[in-house]
Amino acid sequence: MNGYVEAGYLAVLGVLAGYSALLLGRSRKAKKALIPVRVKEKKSDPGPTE
Amino acid sequence: MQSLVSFKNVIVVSGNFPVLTGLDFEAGPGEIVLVTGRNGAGKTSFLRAVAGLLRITRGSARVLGVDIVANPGDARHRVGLLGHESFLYEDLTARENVNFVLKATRSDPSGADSAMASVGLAGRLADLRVVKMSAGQRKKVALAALLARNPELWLLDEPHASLDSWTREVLDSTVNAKVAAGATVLLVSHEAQHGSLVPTRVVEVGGGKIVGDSLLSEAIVAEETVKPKQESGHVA
Amino acid sequence: MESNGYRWTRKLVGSLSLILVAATVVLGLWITPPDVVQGQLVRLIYVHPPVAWVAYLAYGVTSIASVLYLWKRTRNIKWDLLAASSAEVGVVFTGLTLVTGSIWGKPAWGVWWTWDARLTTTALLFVLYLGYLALRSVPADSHQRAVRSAIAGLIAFIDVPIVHQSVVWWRTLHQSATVLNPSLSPKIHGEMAMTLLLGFISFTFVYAWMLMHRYEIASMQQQVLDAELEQMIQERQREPELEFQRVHVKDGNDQINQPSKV
Amino acid sequence: MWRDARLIAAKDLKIELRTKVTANQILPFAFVVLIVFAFALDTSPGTLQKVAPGLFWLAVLFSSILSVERTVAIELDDNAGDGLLVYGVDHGGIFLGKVVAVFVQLFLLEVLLLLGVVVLYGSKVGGWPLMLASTFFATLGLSAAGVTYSQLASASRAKQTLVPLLFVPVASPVLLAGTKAWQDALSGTSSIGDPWLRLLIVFAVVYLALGAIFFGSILEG
Repeated sequence: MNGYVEAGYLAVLGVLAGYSALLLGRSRKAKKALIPVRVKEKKSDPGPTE
Repeated sequence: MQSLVSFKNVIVVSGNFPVLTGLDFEAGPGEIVLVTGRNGAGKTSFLRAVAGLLRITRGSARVLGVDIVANPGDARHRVGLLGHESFLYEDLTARENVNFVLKATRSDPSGADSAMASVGLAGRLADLRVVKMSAGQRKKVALAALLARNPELWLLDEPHASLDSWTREVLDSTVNAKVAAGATVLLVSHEAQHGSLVPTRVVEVGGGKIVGDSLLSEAIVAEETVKPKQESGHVA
Repeated sequence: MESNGYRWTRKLVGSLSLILVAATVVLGLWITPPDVVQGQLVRLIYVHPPVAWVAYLAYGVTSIASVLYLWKRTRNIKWDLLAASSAEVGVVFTGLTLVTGSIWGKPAWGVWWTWDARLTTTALLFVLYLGYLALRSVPADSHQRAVRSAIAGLIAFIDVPIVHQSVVWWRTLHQSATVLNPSLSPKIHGEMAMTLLLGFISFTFVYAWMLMHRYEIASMQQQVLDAELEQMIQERQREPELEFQRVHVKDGNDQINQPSKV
Repeated sequence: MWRDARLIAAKDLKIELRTKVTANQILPFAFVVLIVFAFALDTSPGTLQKVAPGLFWLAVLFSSILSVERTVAIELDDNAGDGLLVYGVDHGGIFLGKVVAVFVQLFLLEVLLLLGVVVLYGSKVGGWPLMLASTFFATLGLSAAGVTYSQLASASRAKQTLVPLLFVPVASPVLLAGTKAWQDALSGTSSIGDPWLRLLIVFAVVYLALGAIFFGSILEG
């Protein structure tokens, strides 16, 4: 094609993929931070098996 | 007894820190309540919450019959707070500040001169800009504004700090007269002597809630025994 | 934590958007024919307008959520989290709108940037919402921040038509059409129109997935904050007790007793 | 509300008369901006005259940032803003009073700045009705939006940097419309029916309304 089209698609897909990856990473971090909270809330429960 | 201040399980979170953590408090007309407690216990926050300057996060709170959780602004103008900050404009003179307060509260503007004279702000001092004043003089200006406003509920946070003994006496006798007429006073003080302002009741604040509450005769006994009363001695 | 149904929906939306975007790319880059006037360049139409649409959609969602937070009857911290999440995704898409517009503009107009009304409005929009996110990122009381950012979000959105109108007039009232400004909208039909529609749908799905994910993160962070606050309240309630013990263990130690913030 | 607005405006203006922050700091700053613009551009008379309206409004925009930050700062000393809440001053009244005080200061600044433009850039002034009307509404709009945003950012420690970022994009239509209205006035192509004037009026009305509605929530939040 002409270079511009590829660049446009690459920019869109690249940025969206990058942002998605960022979201997944932040999600993992947030989940980790939430674990102690959960454990506390479910003190009466048997809790995680690990 | 009619309640002028009624706090039930009040939690106040300010700047993501819980300053009050479930505070219960009742006060009726004619009471002078001495609020004691260590630094950071929540005494000033308690007074600011009563004044309607801190948002009540949880619990119920009524001041002068107004639900200040729903309508925080509706009781404020009837409450007088004399605290660490004096709400003064530094570039206005003492007289201008007092006049501004009277206009803002829609009070009788004629009271300004007598209120200022009663705390010794007369002549040249009355026309001095606040920025040039000492801490004690600033407090006098704030006090004059308060006297002229004539609130129904007085919240005095370390009122005697940096005031000379003569002005202390003016403050005390004025407040005593208001109390006799049915006003209520919450007084935070670290000093053992409160001048002629004689508390009828002592509450101790600790960890953002009331941990001790006793009428004066009991309070003297309580002060001698160091033990803070935990969840007991509650006169609600 | 959001329910299992929520997470399941999010995963479904995520998978769908992957498939849809892949289809859009394949159709847009290889299947559809080049345009008579614009040639290969027309292929950018399958991404640029949809991305711009999502940006506006995102800010619309932010504004609605802001109103719902400001209105006392519907006030809930969730609206604040939703507004923030949507604004962040919106900024990403606005950035993409600017980049793709610029990439399209270079071969079409011969320059990377032209003071076209839409492009200029979008650039201002980008800055407006960067400001909104900056206001949010300042540490503050969560209720106070929610109220203030809701107002900022709403005012920014109301400002958009005024900004747009002024820029449109700026470009049209006083300058004759000497500016190189051929329309970016070629005549489209048939499979091109279908692909464009697909583009709109697929990027909307991408937005939905990102919003759900971002919201879930915000929600989890809020739960941690809430739990920390509960713990701080409990710790503070125990202060007098601890104080009492300390006084009896070591008399006369009179330091300020503030609990450490977790 | 009007009574409270008058009270606040009078108080703010009295403080300005005492401290002369606008007169001694903001006004000279605006003149410096005019001068450095000439450095940045070509000083040949044609160029400067052509861009004079734009430079004028840019200088006003920069000055208005300082002005609205100042009006909020007045209430932060000694927590005077809390005092206003304690006294039960109407929220809308506080907003309007602040807007009026900022408006008066900015308007006087603009008059002096216009003299500066005439002297420094050799601009010829004309088309008074449109010029006056557009200046009035542009200044009103800047004051209303500026006071709102300045108060929005007031609780944060980063306020000095946050206000320009929030306020300038929002105020960009005023910059544009003010410039164009002045160009029309100077060239005599349009008078009071100028579309740019209409835009300035819309902007001023919208931001006065938004500020009056939301200022209370900003103060109480």
